Amino acid sequence: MSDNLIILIPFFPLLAAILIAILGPKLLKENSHYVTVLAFAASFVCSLMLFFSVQGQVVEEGTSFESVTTLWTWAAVDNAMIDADGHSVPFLIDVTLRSDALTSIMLCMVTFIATLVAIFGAGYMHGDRGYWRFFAYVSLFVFSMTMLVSVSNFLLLFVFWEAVGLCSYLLIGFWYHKPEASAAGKKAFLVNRVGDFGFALAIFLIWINYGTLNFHDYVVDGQVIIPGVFGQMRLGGALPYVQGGMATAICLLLMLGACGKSAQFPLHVWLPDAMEGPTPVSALIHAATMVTAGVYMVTRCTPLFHASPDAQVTVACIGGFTALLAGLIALTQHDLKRVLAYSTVSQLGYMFLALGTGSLAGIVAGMFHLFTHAFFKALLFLGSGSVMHAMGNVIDMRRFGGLRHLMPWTFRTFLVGCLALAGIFPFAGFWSKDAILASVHDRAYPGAHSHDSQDSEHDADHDADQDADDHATHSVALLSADHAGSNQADSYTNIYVWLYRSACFTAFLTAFYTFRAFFLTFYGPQVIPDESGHHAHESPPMMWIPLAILAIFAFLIGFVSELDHKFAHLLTSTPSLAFAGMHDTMQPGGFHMDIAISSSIIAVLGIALAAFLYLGHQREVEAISKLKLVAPLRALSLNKFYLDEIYTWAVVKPLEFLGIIYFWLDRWLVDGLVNLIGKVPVALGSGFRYLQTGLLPFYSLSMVVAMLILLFLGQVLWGGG
Amino acid sequence: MDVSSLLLLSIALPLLGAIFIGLVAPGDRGSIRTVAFVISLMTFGCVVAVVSQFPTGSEMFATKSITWLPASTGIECQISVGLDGLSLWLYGLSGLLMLTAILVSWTAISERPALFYSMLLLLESGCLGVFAAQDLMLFYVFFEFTLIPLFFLIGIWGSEDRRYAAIKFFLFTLAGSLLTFVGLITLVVSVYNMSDSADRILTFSIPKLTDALALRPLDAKLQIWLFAALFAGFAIKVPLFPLHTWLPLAHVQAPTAGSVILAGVLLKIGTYGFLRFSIPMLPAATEFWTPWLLWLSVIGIIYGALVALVQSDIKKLIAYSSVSHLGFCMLGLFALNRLGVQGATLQMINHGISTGGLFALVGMLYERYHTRQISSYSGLAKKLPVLTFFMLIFTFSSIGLPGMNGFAGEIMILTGMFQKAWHGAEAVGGLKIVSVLAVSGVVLGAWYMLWLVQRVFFGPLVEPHDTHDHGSHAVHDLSFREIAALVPLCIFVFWIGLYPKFFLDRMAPTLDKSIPSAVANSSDLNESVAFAASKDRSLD
Amino acid sequence: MNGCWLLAAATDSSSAWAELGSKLSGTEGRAIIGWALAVLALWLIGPNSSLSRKIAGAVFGVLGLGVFWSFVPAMSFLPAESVFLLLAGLTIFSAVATISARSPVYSAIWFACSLLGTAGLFLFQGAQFLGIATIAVYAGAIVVTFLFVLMLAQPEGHAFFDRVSWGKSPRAVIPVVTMAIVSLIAYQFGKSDIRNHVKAEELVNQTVAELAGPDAAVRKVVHHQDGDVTVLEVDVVANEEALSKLEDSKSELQRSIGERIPDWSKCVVDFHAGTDVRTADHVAHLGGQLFGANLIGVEVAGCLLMMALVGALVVAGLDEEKKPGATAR
Amino acid sequence: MSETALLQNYLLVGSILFALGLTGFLIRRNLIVMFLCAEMMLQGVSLSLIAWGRYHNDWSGQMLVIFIITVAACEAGIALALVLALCRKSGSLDIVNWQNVREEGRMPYIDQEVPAEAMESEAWPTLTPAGIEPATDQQELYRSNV
Repeated sequence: MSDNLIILIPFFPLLAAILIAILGPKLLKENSHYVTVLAFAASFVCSLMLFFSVQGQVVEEGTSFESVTTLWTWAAVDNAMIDADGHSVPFLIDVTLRSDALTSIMLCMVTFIATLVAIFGAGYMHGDRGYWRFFAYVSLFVFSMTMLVSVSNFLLLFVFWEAVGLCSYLLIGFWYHKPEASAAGKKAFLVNRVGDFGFALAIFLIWINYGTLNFHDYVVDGQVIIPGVFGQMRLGGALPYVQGGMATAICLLLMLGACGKSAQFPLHVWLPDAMEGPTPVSALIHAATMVTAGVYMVTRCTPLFHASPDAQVTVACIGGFTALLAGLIALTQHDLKRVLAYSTVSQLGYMFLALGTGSLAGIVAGMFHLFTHAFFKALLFLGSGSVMHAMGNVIDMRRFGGLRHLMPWTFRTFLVGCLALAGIFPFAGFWSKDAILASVHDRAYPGAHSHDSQDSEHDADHDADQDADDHATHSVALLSADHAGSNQADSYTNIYVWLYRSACFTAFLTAFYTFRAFFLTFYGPQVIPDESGHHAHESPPMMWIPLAILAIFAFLIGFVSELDHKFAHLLTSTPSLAFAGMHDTMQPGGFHMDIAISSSIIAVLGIALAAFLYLGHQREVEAISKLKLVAPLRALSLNKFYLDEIYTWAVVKPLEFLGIIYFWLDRWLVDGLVNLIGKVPVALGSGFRYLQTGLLPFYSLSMVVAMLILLFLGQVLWGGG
Repeated sequence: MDVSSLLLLSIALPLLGAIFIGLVAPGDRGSIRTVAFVISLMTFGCVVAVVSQFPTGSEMFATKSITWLPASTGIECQISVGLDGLSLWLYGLSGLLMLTAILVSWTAISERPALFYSMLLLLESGCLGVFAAQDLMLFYVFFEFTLIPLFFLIGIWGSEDRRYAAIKFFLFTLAGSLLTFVGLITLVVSVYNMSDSADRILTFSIPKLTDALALRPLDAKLQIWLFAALFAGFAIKVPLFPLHTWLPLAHVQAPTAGSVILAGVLLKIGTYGFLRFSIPMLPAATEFWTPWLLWLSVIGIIYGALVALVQSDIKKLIAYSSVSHLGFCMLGLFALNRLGVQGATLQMINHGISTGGLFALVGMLYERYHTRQISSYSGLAKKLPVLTFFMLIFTFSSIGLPGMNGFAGEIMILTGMFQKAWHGAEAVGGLKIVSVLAVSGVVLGAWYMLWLVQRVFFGPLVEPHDTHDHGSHAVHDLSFREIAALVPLCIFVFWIGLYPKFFLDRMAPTLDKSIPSAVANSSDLNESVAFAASKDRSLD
Repeated sequence: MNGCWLLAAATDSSSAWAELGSKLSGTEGRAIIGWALAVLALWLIGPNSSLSRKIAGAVFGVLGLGVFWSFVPAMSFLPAESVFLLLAGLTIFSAVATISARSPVYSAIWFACSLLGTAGLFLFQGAQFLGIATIAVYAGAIVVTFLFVLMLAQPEGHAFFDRVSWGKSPRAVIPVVTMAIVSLIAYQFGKSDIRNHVKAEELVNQTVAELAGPDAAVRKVVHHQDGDVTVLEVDVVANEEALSKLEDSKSELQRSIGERIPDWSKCVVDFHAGTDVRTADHVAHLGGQLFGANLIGVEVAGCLLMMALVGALVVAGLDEEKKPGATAR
Repeated sequence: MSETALLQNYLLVGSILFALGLTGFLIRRNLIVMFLCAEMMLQGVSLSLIAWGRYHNDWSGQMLVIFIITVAACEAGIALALVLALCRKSGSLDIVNWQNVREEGRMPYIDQEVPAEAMESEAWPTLTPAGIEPATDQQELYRSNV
């Protein structure tokens, strides 16, 4: 039953996309959103059914469950390669879909948020010339995303990886007449392409080392012909995973692909510019679904990452650093959507940090944060969308304010979103961020968890203004507690310690900039930009109802999933998470009261600071920003650490310059050489021209001389007679 | 009418048509171009009939040979034609692209249409002939024959300095092909001398030569020289890095139909030559030359992409992009394993389709605005949405977006290359760099194509200045004819993208035969055969 | 005192001289010397040189001729030799005079003399008809026409171009080139192979003369190397019994040749009956040949003459608008 | 007297004649003298031909000489007609006048040293060219009868 479900889920959006594409311009025009919403709802229902059937399966079998259905063989080259132990291995790519816990969770999340965004989009995009085009692209996107999470082959993962990139290119550049939009679209696609470059390299290396690109085992009447990369045989330990340098190389290249897609440190520059696209797009693609593809891929490849610890550390470092960097940049942004964009980058950094810990608890926490983050970030983006809708497409926070009375529903739902993002107690963000902090903490201080009771004294209040060394005292107290011999007493713990500290500081930053944006938008004197014209009022119900639903989920989802670790229990049943190696790592589920308290305190501090600075008249803000010490930092953060300029200067300009040189070289050297060869005969010809003197005796003399030379040669060479 | 005579008919038809149009058919442009179109349709019909009846297998199909030199002369040189896995799809591609070429030049050509269409049909018969020829001499005749019509096409109907381009194109290719001719003749003669059997005859038939050389290869030193001679002619046709300067010039000056066929088919003759002659017949030389050629093709990829980045003329940009794409084909060819070679052959077809389409589109743009400068265009999507739609499809197909044809070829080539560089016996350091650089070509490819699309089609609408005054015929979107020219190509773009197995199965047996050395010399082939055999049962 | 010094110098340098001499005496040496002398002669004799230089040139010319003549074996029969020398001398002297004569008229006349010499040589060779024909046709008709045309186009007074040649360097280069032809041919004669042949022929003539006496005459002797054996074919015009005598004396002849000529140690002689060009009724034979084998040639020559005639008329242009006269400006 | 010796003598004389003719043809600038030297070269060749004819006991030598003579005759006829035409056109018999067929970039040949006019140049009686009625005046006629 579950296999034809898995086919239906991507089929509906594809059908919708094709229908709209064909009928859109002429027939559907205004009401093409019905097709999309219907399709998304249908696929959401199917994914729910799949979710419950998978959950049922998991309860029964207890360990891991996956079912694979093959549609058709994409390409088959038999005995394409002779692998290590002499077998000739075929290059066999089947279009196969798999349904297991991880896929079903992702599918539910994607389809649910897509449906809400589609509804919101119908209202938001009302009256736009390319209305049908928008819904065609969104349906195409959801089709690619659903296929991406459910496909069971690295190559096809790469295929839909780029298909999703294509849809984001089309959607970012939706208003193509705006040069910035099309430039942003191009930038997004190219940066993703750089990521895909790494991903492609990883795929080739996997093909060489594992002889196959399938996740699952290729089973023919019971006998495993080709063991998949995450097939039962390999997970069960029958076949070893590649270790050492090659494993690290593969994982780092996979990480490069993930960075490209999930906008992590080196390749995050495209996400803030992607805000040029329509806001529902930002909500769906650049907050909830596409950017999470990287996290999904890293989770799927946990066995590979497990095989090389130093790759995991790199993932954690990249995640931590990106979170910190994005947090710092978001502090001073004055464009609401850009603030949210940087917050997304930061939260994704959190997820990668969690995955980087390498423990089962970390991975589950990462995925849990992904799950909850999708809801409240979508909520925040849609909220900003409705603000933009009301403010006549103005999103610059300096040009409007005090909208709490004007847009009550947006105000309330936006507040819920901010609270969830900041990680305040009952809201979803609290549970998932707490889980991440806990996993990082356990990874940083392996033995600390067992002495739960002693940590109570360190919840003393401390002022956020003090810089990081304050945290040092806090951690020293923890260090003093003796560490039981942790099983991974390796050298990375001090890195994780620093990562844990930066995570806490980032949590503080998150709370601060979220509520800074919140207060700037909704509090203070009511200012309405003149572009908004007549309709500066609450957005129609079709737009704020999805906001309400999302708000409810943002409020409840954390608590419900955390109840008796339902989420963790289901997720660990994914094959690639349920292999031997993972059992001895930190198990999920331990609720750390001390971490929870400290993170809540940090969050409250952040909010208080934001309130202090931004509520009422913001004299203090100007004062601080003028300070000698703060001004350069502020400029640095405002200009996104000049990363864009650095990239342009370091990569784009040199390549273009190289192109110019090559072109010059091509024109003068290579072409010049060819023309030179062309000129040689001409030169020779003109040389002989001057032999024609016009004098009869000269000609006869030359004749005689030539004859003599021949005679002489005859005489000398052949001896004459 | 059995298949082989159909094959022969498909080659002869355009020839006769050309003569008919060129000399006999009176009447204005309208009737001439319809006649030409009907002839090319009939040829395409024959081509499809032949291709559809191709049984998957490695031996020659639809072979027919008419004795040209009587046996008494002791030379076996016949007009023998036949198709096998390798030449099947290229043969089909030539038929297909001719339809596009004729449709595209419907309104573009005004002076001397009769001569134009006869030249085009001659070109088609040349292209079909080259791929169908199974006799060395016949192959060389067609190999040269394709040059002449294109020379006139570029020379007469080209744009501003067409003569220089035509002459350069002709001389450049001719010089190379003469060297190749020397190489081919020495090949034939050395095979004749080598065989000590009593009834040895000087045979030109390619299958016999290949089998003879497979049995007893020539000595290494001679092979290396022969390979060099063949390399000269074929490398110029495939524009391999140092010998590519004629291509951008020829493309920029050629009329649209000329560019479509030149990019679509003529460039493939070079790679086809390598795969038909150099690799199977000269294994030792291939081993010797492979590192050089791999480096040259990678340089071609990166160089082509980077130079394309700074072009100001659309056609030149696309021309340099085909230098880059064919660098990929050569890379695949000289990866010398099944994946690489099949990927390369598939990539030849993909490149033909996508670049053919791109040139057709640029032609249509040129027909409307009469300028190829990128700087004079912007935001055309608003005014020409259908053209932009097709442009996007072909751009994404050419940069190898998954789900379209470019991706299938590129992935197989790169996997093959990686396999050669990182895995197995000759995992040499240098080759590793080559394989990584090649993958970066994919990124550069996306960069310049998207830059082109964004610069020309998106952003605020700016039309070239001189189009406003002659408001006589306002610039309108693609007409039905133009769409009809592009749709068949789109069908193939998605067909190969979504289901390349259909094409690979028909190619695989022949290509495996042509690179036996690559797989054979790997360890204990027999053991793997057993393993594979058990699997064959499962696969089909 | 200086005498003995001279003697000492002479003795110790004599070896150098001897060595030089021996080297020069070789065929190459002689050819080069002859060549050099001839070139010097011609260089001096040019149309623009004064009389004294011409005389000097003549002297060198004679010396060069002497050297060249040393290549050629003298004919055994003295009177014939002297007649031949006389005729050859006449021809060559008048040829040189033709070139160096300043006025064209003198050149033409000197050319006529050389034709006479040539005719003599023809006769000496036994080609009576040709000798006469040369005198009649060549000297008589052609050279006279030349004079006739000269008079027509006669330059009043000596044209400077007759006196001046092409300036310094061509005058030097041209003789070098032309005389090279002669020295190359002379060099051929110096080859040992040909000299052996002449000796062998002398022997054959002697034996034939001794044995067959008057009624056998050697017409042609040809030799060719067949492996290490040299085969000598002799064409003899003789009756049967003379032939038979010759046959049986062949071995003895071969022995004598063997020891006389070192490198023809193994030699085989065979006699053939040969035709004879120098028969009495020479002109009858010539006519037979002319109208027998070469009939077509003769007819074609006839047409050629007719065409040349018409051509000459057309070119010379008899039509009226070209005023005759007024050529002598 | 050995045939070969005779042959060699003749060949030597023939080659000398040929060489002298060639030298004359190259050195002299007067059209007619050049043509004379050409004839002389022909003579040198016919000498050799005759010698070979006799040596090989063959008539073809003599045949060829006959043809040489006929050709020489034709040649003389036409060549002299041409020379006349050239002379009429260029005013003098000098070959240097006929050098404008040279490559246009090339410098013409100009005589550097022009020798002084020889003092003792005999004054040839200027015969009235053939074909012109001499101007006769009565007084002249009268004297001739005396």
